[in-house]
Amino acid sequence: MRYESPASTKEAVALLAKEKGDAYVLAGGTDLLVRMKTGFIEPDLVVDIKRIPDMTRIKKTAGGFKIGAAVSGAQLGASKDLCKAWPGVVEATNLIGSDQVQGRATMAGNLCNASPAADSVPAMIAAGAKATIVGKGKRRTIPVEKVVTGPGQTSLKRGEVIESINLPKRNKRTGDAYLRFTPRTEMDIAVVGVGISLTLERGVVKKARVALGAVAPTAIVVPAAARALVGTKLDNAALDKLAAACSKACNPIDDKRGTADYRIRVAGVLARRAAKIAYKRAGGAA
Amino acid sequence: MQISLNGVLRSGADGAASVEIEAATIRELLTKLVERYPGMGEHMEQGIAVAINGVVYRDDWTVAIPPDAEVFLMPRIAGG
Amino acid sequence: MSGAVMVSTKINGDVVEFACPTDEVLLDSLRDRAGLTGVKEGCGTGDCGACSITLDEQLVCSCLVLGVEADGRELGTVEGLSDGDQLHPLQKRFIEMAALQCGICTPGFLVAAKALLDKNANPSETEIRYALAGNLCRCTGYDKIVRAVQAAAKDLRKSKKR
Amino acid sequence: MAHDNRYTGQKFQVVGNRFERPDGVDKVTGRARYGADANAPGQLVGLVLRSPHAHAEIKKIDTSKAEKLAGVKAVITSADLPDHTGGNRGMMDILENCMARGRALYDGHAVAAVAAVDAQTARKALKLIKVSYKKRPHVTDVDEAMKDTAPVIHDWVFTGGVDPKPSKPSNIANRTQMGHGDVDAGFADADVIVEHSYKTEQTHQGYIEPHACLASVNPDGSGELWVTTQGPFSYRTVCANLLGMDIAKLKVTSSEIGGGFGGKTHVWTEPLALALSRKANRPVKLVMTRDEVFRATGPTASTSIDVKLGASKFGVITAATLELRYQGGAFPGPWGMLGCMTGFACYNIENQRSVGYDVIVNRPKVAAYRAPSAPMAAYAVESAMDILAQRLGMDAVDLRLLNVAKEGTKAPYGPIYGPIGIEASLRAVKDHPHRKGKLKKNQGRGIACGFWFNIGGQTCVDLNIGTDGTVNLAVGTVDVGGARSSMGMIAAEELGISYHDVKVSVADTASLGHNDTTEGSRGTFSSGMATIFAARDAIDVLKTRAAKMLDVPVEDIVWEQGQARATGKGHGNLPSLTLKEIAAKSGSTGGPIAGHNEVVADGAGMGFACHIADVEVDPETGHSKILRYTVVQDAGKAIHPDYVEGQFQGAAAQGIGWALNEEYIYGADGTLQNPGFLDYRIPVCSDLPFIDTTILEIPNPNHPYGIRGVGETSIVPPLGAIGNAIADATGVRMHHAPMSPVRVLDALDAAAAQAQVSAG
Repeated sequence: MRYESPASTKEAVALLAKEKGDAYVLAGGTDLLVRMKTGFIEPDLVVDIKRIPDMTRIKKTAGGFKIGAAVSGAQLGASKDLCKAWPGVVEATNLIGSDQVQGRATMAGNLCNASPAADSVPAMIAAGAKATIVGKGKRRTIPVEKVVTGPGQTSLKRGEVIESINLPKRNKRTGDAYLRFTPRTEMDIAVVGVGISLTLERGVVKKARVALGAVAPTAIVVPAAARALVGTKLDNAALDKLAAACSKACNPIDDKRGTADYRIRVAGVLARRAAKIAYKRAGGAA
Repeated sequence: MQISLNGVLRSGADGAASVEIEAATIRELLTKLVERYPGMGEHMEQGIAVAINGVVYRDDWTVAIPPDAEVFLMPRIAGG
Repeated sequence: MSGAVMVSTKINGDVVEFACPTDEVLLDSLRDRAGLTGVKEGCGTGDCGACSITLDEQLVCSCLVLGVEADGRELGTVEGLSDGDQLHPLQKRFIEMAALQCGICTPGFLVAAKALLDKNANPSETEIRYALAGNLCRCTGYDKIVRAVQAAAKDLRKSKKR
Repeated sequence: MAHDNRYTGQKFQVVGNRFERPDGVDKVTGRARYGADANAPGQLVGLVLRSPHAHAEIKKIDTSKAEKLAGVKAVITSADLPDHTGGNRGMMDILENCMARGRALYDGHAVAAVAAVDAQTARKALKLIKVSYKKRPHVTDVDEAMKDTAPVIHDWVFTGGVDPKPSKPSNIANRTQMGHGDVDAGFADADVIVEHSYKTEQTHQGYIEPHACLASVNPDGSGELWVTTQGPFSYRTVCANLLGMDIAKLKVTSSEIGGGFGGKTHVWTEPLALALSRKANRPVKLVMTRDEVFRATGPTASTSIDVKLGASKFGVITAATLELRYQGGAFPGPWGMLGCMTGFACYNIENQRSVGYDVIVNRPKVAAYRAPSAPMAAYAVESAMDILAQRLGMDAVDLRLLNVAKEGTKAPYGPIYGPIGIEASLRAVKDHPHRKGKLKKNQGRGIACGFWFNIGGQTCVDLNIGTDGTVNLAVGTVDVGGARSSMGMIAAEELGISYHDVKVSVADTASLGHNDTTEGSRGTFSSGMATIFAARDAIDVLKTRAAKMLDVPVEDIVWEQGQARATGKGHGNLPSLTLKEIAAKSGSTGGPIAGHNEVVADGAGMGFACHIADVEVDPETGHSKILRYTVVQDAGKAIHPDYVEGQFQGAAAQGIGWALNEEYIYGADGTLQNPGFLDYRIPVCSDLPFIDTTILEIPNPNHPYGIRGVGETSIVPPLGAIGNAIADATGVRMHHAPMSPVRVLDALDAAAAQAQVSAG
């Protein structure tokens, strides 16, 4: 196995493009190294992007935030601006593993690992995050929900790497939240995850985005759930509709972490709870 | 004296719940028991403990058995 | 050992150089090449925290870092906690308050607890419990560990006031 | 017992205090050496190849490519482990479990092993070993395995304990029955009868240190084994037997042990490491991965249990029965029997019967896990007691007190109890402030009792007094939770010196006589007893030497508070001699001063506990949170209260994990789905509250200090206590542990549906 730690995105892309064998990008490594340890993968080349200055920074831009692909959860949590703007996204990312894992794990890595249960993904989708992907001589920006195509599968082409995750500028009346269910309080994988972002106008939901994790092969956007909230003040009827829409959108499996029935049921429960938090954060009366 | 057998050990004594044996020590008791019931040998191999008036003895066969004592034979156990 | 590369790093303040295969995790490099067996392997997958170290002052699981990544970085392990012959207040309190039984998780707990107290001098019980959630202990039920961290935090606050 | 019962009203100087442990500094500085922390010159790395199938015939193992790989020094299969067991079926089971012999019996069963110059090469070599399997039908569930339609795993297993002897092989290895009285008459007398079935899933000890050893065997037939173990002497005997070595020529040194809880009482990969070393003629270090620990060491049994209680309207239990079905993995075990012995142990029940079945399935060979078999039986019995209390409109503690076992009560396994602590535990719980704390909506409180044996067994210690008066104490029981402190305190107490003048070590097998394994809560009980006698032996020597120094007859010397004093006529002006003074002159009064003791530490007491749990259940997710937890347990005498509390808290935490989330999950293909700490969910720090403890001291009359073992009992009550608390919070009874969110939500849904049907 070759290990490279380029100093620029361009160099990283060139290395990945040239490699004939199995090449992997090393961001936080909290999934990659586990897969290497268990013999699941045997890379020929590992490209460590943590020495690329652009990839390790959170930049405030005119459009919002540009979060380098190698930015760790701990860095996100330490960014006051980001915590204020997108608390749901930061909380979701900070739920991944322990403080130790937070020292390494990245949103981009969480995304590219393409686990249906990735915590940061529904939150990013709800927040309208986009991923900037760089390939040889090409840079493209796509919505986060277009990155993962199936369990362990992404739309990234050979030689491409995510450079940054971009979050929009927060509207004053926007609030987001992410909740997940796990049997333990920490160190666990989501059985169900719900990310919600709401924008209000005089207490009425104007815009909503709802995304679910761990209930389908990929994180899913649930437009019906969003529609259930738009035009309401988050009354009980709206929350009931939200819960029903979320449960209906689920296409889960039975596995070691939970049953399909359980996931369907709890998706609705968590959606209600997350919506209330997002509503409050958007300035709605609790 | 009457020697009671734990359920596990009864198969070695033709299913009897208790047997009459006169013995002054654990050693004498176990020797006589196997003489009379060769089937007990297998249980002895696996380990046996003797409770005399509620005190459990595992290894020390020199222990004296007082007259009128409650004597109970049970399998040996281990733990975590 | 095929495909080994030289790594130059600073561990507990000392420059250490070793050659390691590119696919070797830092946990193994620390134990087998730097001789720091205080760093323990409980799972190798980042789920138990026994291999906790600091990497450029950031708390990490050394089983989730490649040895080669340590090149040019500064590492901190349990072996570097004491100041000369003076135990760190966390170490003292762990012994005094029986916060360890078998002791295999202790190095990881100490490193993680120090990382917490470096950031937060006066953590609540809940903050301590969540900050240490990445460190598994199977002997103590965590009771005496949390109490020892509380006591050490108090000691450290007092010594800083002086 | 031959010794005097001085325990009553004993005044202790040292015992009962909270001293710092001698291994503390090593453990907080990273200097302590565990199983994986030793190295030897020329050492190789050992790795094991394991079956990916639940049950498969091994048609062929081709190791030729692996052997040819540069850097590979030895490859072994079962062919390298010839049968030295001499027809001993138990030893054969151990050998076959260490490495498959023609058949892989469970997912993770070892089939081959390699030793190579480094880990990279060893990993490569494993991939070059080609095994051709022929899959066979498998069964992993205990109830399924008992059915006539189940695949029969061994053709040599015929159900024991049934008459007439069966003619066909079966997965039921044994049927055990215990009890006394007339159960049918008892139930006929009952006003109320409670009858339910329960299931518990398989759990693992979950010690944080994986099994690890460093083995070195020489061509001259001698060898050394450095290993993390609870029983170096037993490891020595078993390994020597399996490898055809002389016991005395194998030296086993126990490393610091990173947790065991029963899982390190048996050998797993150690014989393989020795066999690899013998073949390669090089030392071999073999460290298990966490995945291997889960798949191929000795978890506890999963069970299926029926319980039936009958009581008078006043609450007196008139009859009780248990049917217990325990799977022991791929080999027979004693687990059903232990369930029978412990299930009703807390109560005085005139008419009782327990029937246990030991069942073979395609899972790893079950080992002891802290009070093995007792927590599952207690889950059923303590749940049933709670239901009975409700049906009778009685307080849960009062019902238990009314039926509590006391001195003189006949135990389920036959004998009568001596003085025991369950009544005192229940009374302490009844008056505990925890019971008076207010509960909110969705919160509930439960109590449960628990019992586990203590065992004694063979023990041997050496005590050597140096010329400066400091003392070396060598014990042979492994220190799993602070026992070195306790032993040092006991020696200091007897000798009348400072705790800080005693240094305690765990000896290797070449330096001390045989000691039974540290299991069955025996360490402090038995080594404590031997330490007392060894110290008294040394005092006899000290008195002889003092007599020489003072020139008086030894009969005139008494030993008081660490000093020899001459009593009797004409000795009034003689100075007292301290231990230090006598030790300083030992060279000229007869040589080194030592005490020794070897003993069969019989008369172990019984351990009883009662716990209180407060739980909050989220009715929408089924998640249970432990709000408050209290342990009351009888320690006989707490030598070092910190470590006694530590045992209570640790055992309770393991029980809580079992009650809520820990379980082995097998797929339809019979493979383990969650062999890691991510999905085998032991409690993390943020899952638990502080665990309150009350130590009771009801002395064991058969120990000079009144000691009872304390290590295991408190893992027994949590399943019942938490089940009862969940029932109190939700009105719904859980019959399946762990009571995970999915199971609780399902039960809440089922109850709601039932209520609707009834209402409709």
